[in-house]
Amino acid sequence: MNAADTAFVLVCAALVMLMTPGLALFYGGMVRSKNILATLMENFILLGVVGVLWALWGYSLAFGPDVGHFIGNLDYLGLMGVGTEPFKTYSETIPHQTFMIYQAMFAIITPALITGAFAERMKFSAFLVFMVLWVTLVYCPVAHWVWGDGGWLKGLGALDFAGGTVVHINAGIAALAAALVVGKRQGYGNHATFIPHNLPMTVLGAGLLWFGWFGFNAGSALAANALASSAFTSTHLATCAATLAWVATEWIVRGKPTTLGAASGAVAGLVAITPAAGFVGPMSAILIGIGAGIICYLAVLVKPKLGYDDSLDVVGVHCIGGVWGALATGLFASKLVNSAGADGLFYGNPGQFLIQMIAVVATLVFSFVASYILFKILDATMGLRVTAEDEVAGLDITEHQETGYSL
Amino acid sequence: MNAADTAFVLVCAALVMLMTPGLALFYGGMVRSKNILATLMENFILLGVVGVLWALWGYSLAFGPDVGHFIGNLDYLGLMGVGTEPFKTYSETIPHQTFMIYQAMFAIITPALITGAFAERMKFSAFLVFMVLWVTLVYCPVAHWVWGDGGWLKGLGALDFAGGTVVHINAGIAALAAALVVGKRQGYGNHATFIPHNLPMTVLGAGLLWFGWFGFNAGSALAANALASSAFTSTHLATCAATLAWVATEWIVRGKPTTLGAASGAVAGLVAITPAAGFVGPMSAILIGIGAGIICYLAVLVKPKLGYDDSLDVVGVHCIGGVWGALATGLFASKLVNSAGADGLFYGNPGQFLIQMIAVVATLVFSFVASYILFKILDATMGLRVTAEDEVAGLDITEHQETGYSL
Amino acid sequence: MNAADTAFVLVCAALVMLMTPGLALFYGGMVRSKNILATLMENFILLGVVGVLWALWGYSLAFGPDVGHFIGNLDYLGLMGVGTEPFKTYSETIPHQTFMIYQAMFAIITPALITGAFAERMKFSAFLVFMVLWVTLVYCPVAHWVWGDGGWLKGLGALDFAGGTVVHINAGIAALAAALVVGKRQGYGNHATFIPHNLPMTVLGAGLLWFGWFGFNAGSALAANALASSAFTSTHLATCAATLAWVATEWIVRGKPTTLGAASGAVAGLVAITPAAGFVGPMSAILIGIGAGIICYLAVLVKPKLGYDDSLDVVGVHCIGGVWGALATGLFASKLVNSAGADGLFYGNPGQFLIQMIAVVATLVFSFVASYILFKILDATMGLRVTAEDEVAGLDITEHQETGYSL
Amino acid sequence: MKKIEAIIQPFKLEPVKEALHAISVEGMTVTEVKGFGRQKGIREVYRGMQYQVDFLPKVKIEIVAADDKVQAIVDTIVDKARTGRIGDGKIFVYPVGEVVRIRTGEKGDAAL
Amino acid sequence: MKKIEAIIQPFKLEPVKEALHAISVEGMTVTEVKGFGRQKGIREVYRGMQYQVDFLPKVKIEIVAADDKVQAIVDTIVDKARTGRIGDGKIFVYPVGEVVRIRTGEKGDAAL
Amino acid sequence: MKKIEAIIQPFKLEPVKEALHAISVEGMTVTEVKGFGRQKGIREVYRGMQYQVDFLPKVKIEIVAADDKVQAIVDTIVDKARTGRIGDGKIFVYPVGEVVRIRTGEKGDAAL
Ligand SMILES: Nc1ncnc2c1ncn2[C@@H]1O[C@H](COP(=O)(O)OP(=O)(O)O)[C@@H](O)[C@H]1O
Ligand SMILES: Nc1ncnc2c1ncn2[C@@H]1O[C@H](COP(=O)(O)OP(=O)(O)O)[C@@H](O)[C@H]1O
Ligand SMILES: Nc1ncnc2c1ncn2[C@@H]1O[C@H](COP(=O)(O)OP(=O)(O)O)[C@@H](O)[C@H]1O
Repeated sequence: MNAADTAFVLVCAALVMLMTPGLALFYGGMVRSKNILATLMENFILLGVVGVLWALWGYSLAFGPDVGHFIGNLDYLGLMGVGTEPFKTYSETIPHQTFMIYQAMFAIITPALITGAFAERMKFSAFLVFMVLWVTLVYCPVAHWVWGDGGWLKGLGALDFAGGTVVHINAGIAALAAALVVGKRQGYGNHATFIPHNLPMTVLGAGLLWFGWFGFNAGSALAANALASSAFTSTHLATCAATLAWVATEWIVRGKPTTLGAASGAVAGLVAITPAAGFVGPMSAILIGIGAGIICYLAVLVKPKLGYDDSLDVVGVHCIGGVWGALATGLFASKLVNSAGADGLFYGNPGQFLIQMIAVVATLVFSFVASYILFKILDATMGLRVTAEDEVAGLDITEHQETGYSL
Repeated sequence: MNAADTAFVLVCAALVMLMTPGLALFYGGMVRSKNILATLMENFILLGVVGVLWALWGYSLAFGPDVGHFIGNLDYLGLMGVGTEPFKTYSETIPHQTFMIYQAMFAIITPALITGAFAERMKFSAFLVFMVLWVTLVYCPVAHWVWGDGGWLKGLGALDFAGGTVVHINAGIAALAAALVVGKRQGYGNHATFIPHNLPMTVLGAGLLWFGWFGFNAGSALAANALASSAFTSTHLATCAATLAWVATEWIVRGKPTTLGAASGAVAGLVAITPAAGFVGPMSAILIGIGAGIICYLAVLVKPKLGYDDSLDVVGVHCIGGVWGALATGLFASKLVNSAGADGLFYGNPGQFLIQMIAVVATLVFSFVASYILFKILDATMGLRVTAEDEVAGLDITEHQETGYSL
Repeated sequence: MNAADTAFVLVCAALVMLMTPGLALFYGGMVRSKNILATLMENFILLGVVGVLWALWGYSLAFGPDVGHFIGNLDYLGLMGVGTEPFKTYSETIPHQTFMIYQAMFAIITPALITGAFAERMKFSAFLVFMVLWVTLVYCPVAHWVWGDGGWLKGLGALDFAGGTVVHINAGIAALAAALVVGKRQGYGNHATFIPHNLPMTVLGAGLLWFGWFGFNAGSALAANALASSAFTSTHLATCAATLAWVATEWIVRGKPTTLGAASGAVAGLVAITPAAGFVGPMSAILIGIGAGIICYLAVLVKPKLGYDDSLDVVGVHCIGGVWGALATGLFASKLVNSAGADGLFYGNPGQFLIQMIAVVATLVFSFVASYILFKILDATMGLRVTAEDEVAGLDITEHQETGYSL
Repeated sequence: MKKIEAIIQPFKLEPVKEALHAISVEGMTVTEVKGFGRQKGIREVYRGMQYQVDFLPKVKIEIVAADDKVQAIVDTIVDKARTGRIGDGKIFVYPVGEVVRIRTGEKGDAAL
Repeated sequence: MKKIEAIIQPFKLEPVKEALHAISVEGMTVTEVKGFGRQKGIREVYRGMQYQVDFLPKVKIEIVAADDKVQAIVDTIVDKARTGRIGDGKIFVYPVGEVVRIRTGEKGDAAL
Repeated sequence: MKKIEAIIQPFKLEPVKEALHAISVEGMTVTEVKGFGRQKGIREVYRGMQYQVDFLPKVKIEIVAADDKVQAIVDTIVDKARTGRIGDGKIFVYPVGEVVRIRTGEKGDAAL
């Protein structure tokens, strides 16, 4: 065991934990003020829900001994046997518990990402039930496929350093299912204005996300080594580049550079570099970031034409950004950066690009279908949406009996 | 000396420092907007006041060579002799200064907790005098009893990993003294509404507290080892569980799950696990968290019937939560988790529970009496409250000549 | 290479990154609400602009092999050769990339500091061009002089632990040039009120700055050792003392202690201790802090009489605070604290004070002249200010087509 | 000339505005207000403490119009702002003595 | 019908509302306003710069009532809103031409 | 007595207030409102979605004054609030029935 690695991963776990409140603010600033608390609540409560679920059964399903390359078994139910000795399969230098709690933070933020899709209209009770099911039935399997010892995508050689498929594509495509099943907000695309109520809050959220994301990506090295340093650098540079790219693109397309664009571009860059962070060099990271800024902006721009109401653009930013990142990993990955990784297409290995495509498609299909079915079942049984009247009055007062501001 | 441990404790010190601004926001969101700055100020200025005081004499009183098992002597006045060599009594692997500055952050946040009790009516000058006296005469002794080499509660074998008695019970019961002596806010319990002016601010504060608390609890291992990892895990799981428990309880009792409830539950869980963090396993942590969520919610619910106006529920959350945590440590502690600790009642050692009770009662009695006397003396001499007119106009303008918002 | 040092510096880099959003909030709270987004944007976008610029050429100019003691050469263009091996000249124990990315964060926050001087009236396009030029032509050279191997001020023996000259004097005096060339805001000094629109935001910003500054100062040890611990301690104590000193001074001078004063005092203390952090003992740090609080408050008080409109007091806090800190380093530095440093005047070495004066004057003159010329050229070519009408309407809507709040 | 003052539900502002625009009402002033009426208030709960909030958010629209347009305006508002549920609000009509357009100094109907 | 408009101290809103309710005033509209009057303003200080804030927060209550209730309403407000210190505010009474209840279309006193 | 109600540009509030003060207007009440008129609205863009914001921030000043002071007040406001550009706003004058000073109970002109 190594104290430095343990220190590093524990601090990184704290950083990743902070991303969930950061995301809450990022999203919260974009909704209307009558739904601010409901939006914050959906994120904050997931800390509680998924934290406990992870300790009880989630961790075991994701990282327990493999069952058919698809899922972990129940050996670690209730964290039985998850002690202070390293779990050698994943890291030789940090306590098993450190690995487990670090992973817990990933399991928390992933479903939180989805909440942006159905913001301002979802019933809180249905939301809770959905999330328990989704983490258990969708997140845990996909995490196992990609990261778990024996997982089929890992076996195939798919590269996903810190969660491009497991976290972003997974959540992003579930968000699409959500938007389709839950339906549009009242007045969407029809006179009503959905002007963000508090953009400084969104900027603060983006700042905290950026900060916490260093824990997300660099921490995924599971050690305080050159790889962590390289992942840290890639993360920062891609994010810088994506911020600029998004703002530049909208400046050209729409005539003005916006603050929300800068914050969104940063998040798009963070998303896209996530799978690649530990496999690519700094200049590749900048290119990935530029791609993310442009592609995600265009994806967001196109949304209204596609007709669904993904309130806070989870699909445009996380799904599309995640797909771009996962594929870009298959382009830019280099063994010179990480010998334990693989070369990508641009380094003479087109096979890796193919593998990345398989991982992307598998995640897209599985997560979309499973999420869609879950939403449909809940819609039919308990109902997903609040009443039209409650939606007009706002979820804060109707679902939580509170008011965000009394300034 | 060990670089990893030093890195870890320094970063943890920074995290604990952030808790005070976090607490300022947590509290600040709950007051009315005319008192927002005064509330933030009371917390922020304590960074300055206690930081300097700690360097001048506080550290020496708490951790200087023992005088009669009750207090430290003045050997470390002005940090004389507090250098780069480890202070072997407390840690063999980090510089003495690292230990000192880490402890400084605890001495800062503890009095800050009390400010919630007399929010919206306390005179700033009286507040400052009180705090200087309280940290010197109450905090330093209690810290010495429990953590200081030679302290009588330490000698007795009382377990307090990161400050259940020293920080939370101590501040929580002083808060009761404050509420009793300072008296109710105008209109309290009588038509007037005390609706929080900015709950998103409170949620942000809770997020920062949760984040910083990893430094508070895991850092208390004073090393980046398995114990830190285990304290980190317990902290997270107890907090998750408490968040859910508080929200679930209020959902049942009052019919709605609230965002303020989720934030409050998280803090209650953090409080309760504080003394136990390094002594209990993850499932025990979850149980402690559930207990905290339920018990603290009920404590808060009962407050109006007891007739005092503890504005922001410091008693309900910190005192009651701290007592529960300290006693629960006597129930759930296990030498399997920490061989340097002790077994609790559920692990066959009822004696530990008794010792915990003694520590709890000693802290409650000493801190309450001393705080009550301090408040009474100040009330009689300089007066504790602003005038009724100033209270109506709000402390921001009358005490600080500023306005929080001009949106 | 050393894992603990790597972990420490990476985490510190993340902390320093967070300072830029922190600064955005600190500044943002002080402007009028119609300019909140423009203010946040100017800071946030610098993460992107300077991050990319640093990787492409900035790092090489600052830390590449020396050219005439004035600037680095282009060996590291596009981070060529900046790999995982330590850059022994600067640190033997962390990867070169870690050093590079840590330094990137300094290059980002420095120009961000300047934005406070021309807040509420600067054209966004001119701002971007200015910043690219300024970082390249002013920041990189000065960083090289003071920190770069072969830099002439380093050769002279000037002490600047974490950036008193490079960061604060440099940005602070550029801010003066900005205020002079850009001119006053409409109505300044003439009936119009410039009441901060959201002081809680400023307090939050100050809290994040304080937190992140531990990374800035302690991280500058580039290792998790006793020096880092000592820099951490000095940083905290000076900041505590400065907070108190500013508040006390204004209480005496103006009759009320203000929250904005506490936040400003904290920043003044952080600024002043920056060059000294690794060279002075804790009691010296407290004295430096007290000096900072008093001097910077008086500097700010005097501003209206000098007739320029430095909107958010960058000159008073960063330039004056930086000068005080750099000189105070020449007074209080002691080899007992850091044997690799030097003794100051109070420790029998008046020569050091002289050297500090030279460093201060050189930075003041070079940065002022260069910044002034840059501003003048841009003013003559593309124009620095928005139109009078746009200034009245606010930059959020006119420059970015957005609104900060719809509460 | 008359002033028409309508207190309506906030979410009805947009349709009312559109409809008024359609009958060429070219100016109006809008204020966020809080209303107290037959509609029962909201109960809010903070840490178990219940507060009855009697004042509900409403929007006040003010339009000064020539006498002959008043009826059409009132009818339009009633038509567009009605949900049929308690809390729909009220319209008040007041006499106006004089109107001045600041930009031009024009008075009377010409100033509207 | 008359409109009674009272500018009062914000913290007097609650007692005034209760008292009006007691004399069965069943509707009113409240606006947050800023008042300038004999009461001197507030001085605020930011980094040593002083600003005189002349406008103080007040609350405006508007009640449209039948003529015979006006006196009672005015008296009640005066009674409950008075502190005796400068800044207590004013009550203005205006003529009203017409009232319509949006929900039902009722007019006149029946609409109140 | 009359009530003068002026809708003006927010940044004109300060000069108007000063000028009114100079002609010894000793009381007024100010409300933040949103105006819709000939002045075209603002376009805002969020993630590429454009929203037309038709309501622009304005300030409403209300002054109740004795009949003989009305003209001077109106002239002063027109003078100080004019920029000559669309959106300068309007002044409306209404009849007032009664005024009461809450602090003293005084009525009529004495209460102003
Ligand atoms: N007499 C009144 N004077 C002023 N405003 C009133 C009066 N009565 C009602 N209002 C306003 O109209 C709103 C709607 O009135 P309410 O009684 O709730 O519904 P409805 O008019 O549909 O019966 C109230 O919230 C209040 O703002
Ligand atoms: N002539 C007026 N027209 C409109 N509002 C007024 C007038 N005079 C006073 N007010 C309002 O009444 C409030 C109280 O007036 P003030 O002169 O301060 O106290 P008092 O009425 O007790 O003498 C002011 O803040 C303002 O809002
Ligand atoms: N008929 C009206 N009734 C009420 N308010 C009006 C009316 N016409 C204009 N206003 C108010 O006056 C403001 C300025 O009017 P606008 O037509 O934009 O400019 P101008 O009066 O200079 O032609 C509007 O924003 C609105 O608040």
